[in-house]
Amino acid sequence: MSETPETGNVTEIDARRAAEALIVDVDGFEGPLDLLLSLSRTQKVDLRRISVLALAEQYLVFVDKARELRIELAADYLVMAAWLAYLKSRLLLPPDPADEGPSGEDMAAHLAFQLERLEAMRDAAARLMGRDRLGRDVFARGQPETVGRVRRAQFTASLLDLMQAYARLRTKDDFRPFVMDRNAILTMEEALARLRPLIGYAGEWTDLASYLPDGWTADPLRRRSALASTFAAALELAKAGQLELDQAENFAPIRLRATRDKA
Amino acid sequence: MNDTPQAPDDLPNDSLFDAPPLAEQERMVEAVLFASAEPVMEKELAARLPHGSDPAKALVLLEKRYEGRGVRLVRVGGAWAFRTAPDLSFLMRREVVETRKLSRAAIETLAIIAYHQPVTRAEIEEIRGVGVNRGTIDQLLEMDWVRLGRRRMTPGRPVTFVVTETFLDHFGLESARDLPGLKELRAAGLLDNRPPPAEGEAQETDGSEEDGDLFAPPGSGD
Amino acid sequence: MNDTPQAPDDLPNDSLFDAPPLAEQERMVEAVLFASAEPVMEKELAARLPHGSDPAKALVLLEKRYEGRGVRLVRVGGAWAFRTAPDLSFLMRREVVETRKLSRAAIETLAIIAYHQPVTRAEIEEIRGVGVNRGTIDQLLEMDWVRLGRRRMTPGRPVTFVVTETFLDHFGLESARDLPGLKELRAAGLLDNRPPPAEGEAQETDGSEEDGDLFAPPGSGD
Repeated sequence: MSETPETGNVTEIDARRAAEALIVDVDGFEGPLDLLLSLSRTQKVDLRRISVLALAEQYLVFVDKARELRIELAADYLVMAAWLAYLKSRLLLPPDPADEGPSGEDMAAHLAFQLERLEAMRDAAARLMGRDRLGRDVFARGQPETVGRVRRAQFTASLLDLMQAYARLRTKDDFRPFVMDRNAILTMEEALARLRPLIGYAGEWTDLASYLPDGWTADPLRRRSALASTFAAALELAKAGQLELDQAENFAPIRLRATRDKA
Repeated sequence: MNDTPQAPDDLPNDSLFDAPPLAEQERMVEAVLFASAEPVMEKELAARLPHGSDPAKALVLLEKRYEGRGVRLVRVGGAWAFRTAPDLSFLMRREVVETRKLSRAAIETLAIIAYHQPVTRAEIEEIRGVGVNRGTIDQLLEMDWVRLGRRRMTPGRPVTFVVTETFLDHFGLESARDLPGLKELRAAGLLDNRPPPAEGEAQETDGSEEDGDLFAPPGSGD
Repeated sequence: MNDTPQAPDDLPNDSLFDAPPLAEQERMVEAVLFASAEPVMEKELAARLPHGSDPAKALVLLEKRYEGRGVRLVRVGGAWAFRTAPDLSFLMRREVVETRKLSRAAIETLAIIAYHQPVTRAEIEEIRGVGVNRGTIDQLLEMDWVRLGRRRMTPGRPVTFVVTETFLDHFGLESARDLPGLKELRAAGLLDNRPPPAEGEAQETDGSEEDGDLFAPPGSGD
């Protein structure tokens, strides 16, 4: 289909004239395929019936003309020229049975396909750009109302987390006998635990010593530890604003009472 | 489908000097108000609509059309705009749920409540060895994982905490008694394999303290 | 007597767990879509409406309601948005957003991606017969008109490009299937990835299409 008699219709002179017109614009082409597509328009036929041979000739004339005018063509234009010269020879010479390669017709058909495809994409692009477009022909809400985001934290824990936490606490507990459970020591935690529920009743000034647990007053060692930790616990609670402390003079009994702001 | 050229007969612009029909003006006002970034003054509508249009009339129609809809035509100062119907304002809020791990303090407190319920705050503090932040318990209450139990009949009548059904649901437990005990925790490798020094003895000395059941294994609660 | 105007019995909100009536759902969808400049996914509508609502049904009603109005309900992929009617664009000169002019290369590249998606850079170059400038694709990515698709399972695992919902929204397409002329182009075989005719020995290098055959006129491989 590419070796149609139209080949001769495009005279050398016409082709040169066309090339000269195009050459001015060589930067305007998006590569050799684009140039070929432009050249093919001069044939004024459907791309499916185009004469690839004539097109190859036009292209070669274009390249010659460019050389004559000392215009430097990009390498890809020259690669295309070489390939088209090869294609031209394949189309003109009788097929060589020893040659394994594709026939000139196949090559020409593929080039025609590429041109047709490029043109189709170009038309599609034009149709696409010609659609009613957002922000030009069609408009979105000009005053969108913002969607407030309400953050809500959702806390999770797995059963494993829970058990590990408990295990951690109990492991700590297992070591207590070593460190803490000496008979003569009342820990501050213990004193605090004891004092906390009791202070609710301490409406009047009461001697700190009266808060010592039973069985901790006889033995001096135990008494000292109990007094120290209860005093420390009292300081802690005073710090927390739950009770007030008072001492009349040095070494006088330390007295405490509940803070009176709840009344 | 929408890129076909419009039927030229309908075009308002071939009747160059006649105002478009009122229904058409209403469409126009609708589109302009929709797309505008700010409320539009009536006189600006008049300037933008084809010559001879009467935006005031179109606005009346439009206002009626949107009556009771999800969007309403409202007057803002001397200008007009579309606004979401006030009763639907709740749709304009989107809740973003962030999932976070419970803090160590919270999970420990929760574990103590679960294993020792009913348990007072002082007891929790005793077991943890540190004070319990008010916020920590509040958080657990708010999550509906713990609730208040009966007051303890001891001086000060402190409140106790117990776990809730929601808690059991979340952890897939039928009851708090199903929580694995210490031995099982150890068998599961959750406790150090180190044999606990004099466990039985420690247990006994503990027992002599104020709240006997404090360190009782799960399920032995009072 | 009791002549207060409200009829509290009709209020839909005392049926807390029933979905609101369809007409009410329609209002809600209307409000949500009106409030947003971006298309809203159907599943997001479902998430924002009260539990049990069926936005799909409400959308059908709403689409009908806005037929022929100055504002229309349009579908963009899996999302929905209100847009002004295209025939009223002449009123909107004030709203026109000046967009960056796209180069011819960018426009063609965009069209090739839209019609051939998912498509690799090498395939785009093969179709255009010229190398694709890095900046061209970057620009399209930046405009959020194209995005990366899945990698092609061929040697070198090249990335592919596909068009986005923003692209569909911009060009008023419901889906990429609605691209103008798509069927005809496909029927004409112009969307086929037709390889150049086999070249015998030259063919071996063709497998790694990455570099040599950028312009890919058949046989220009090396």
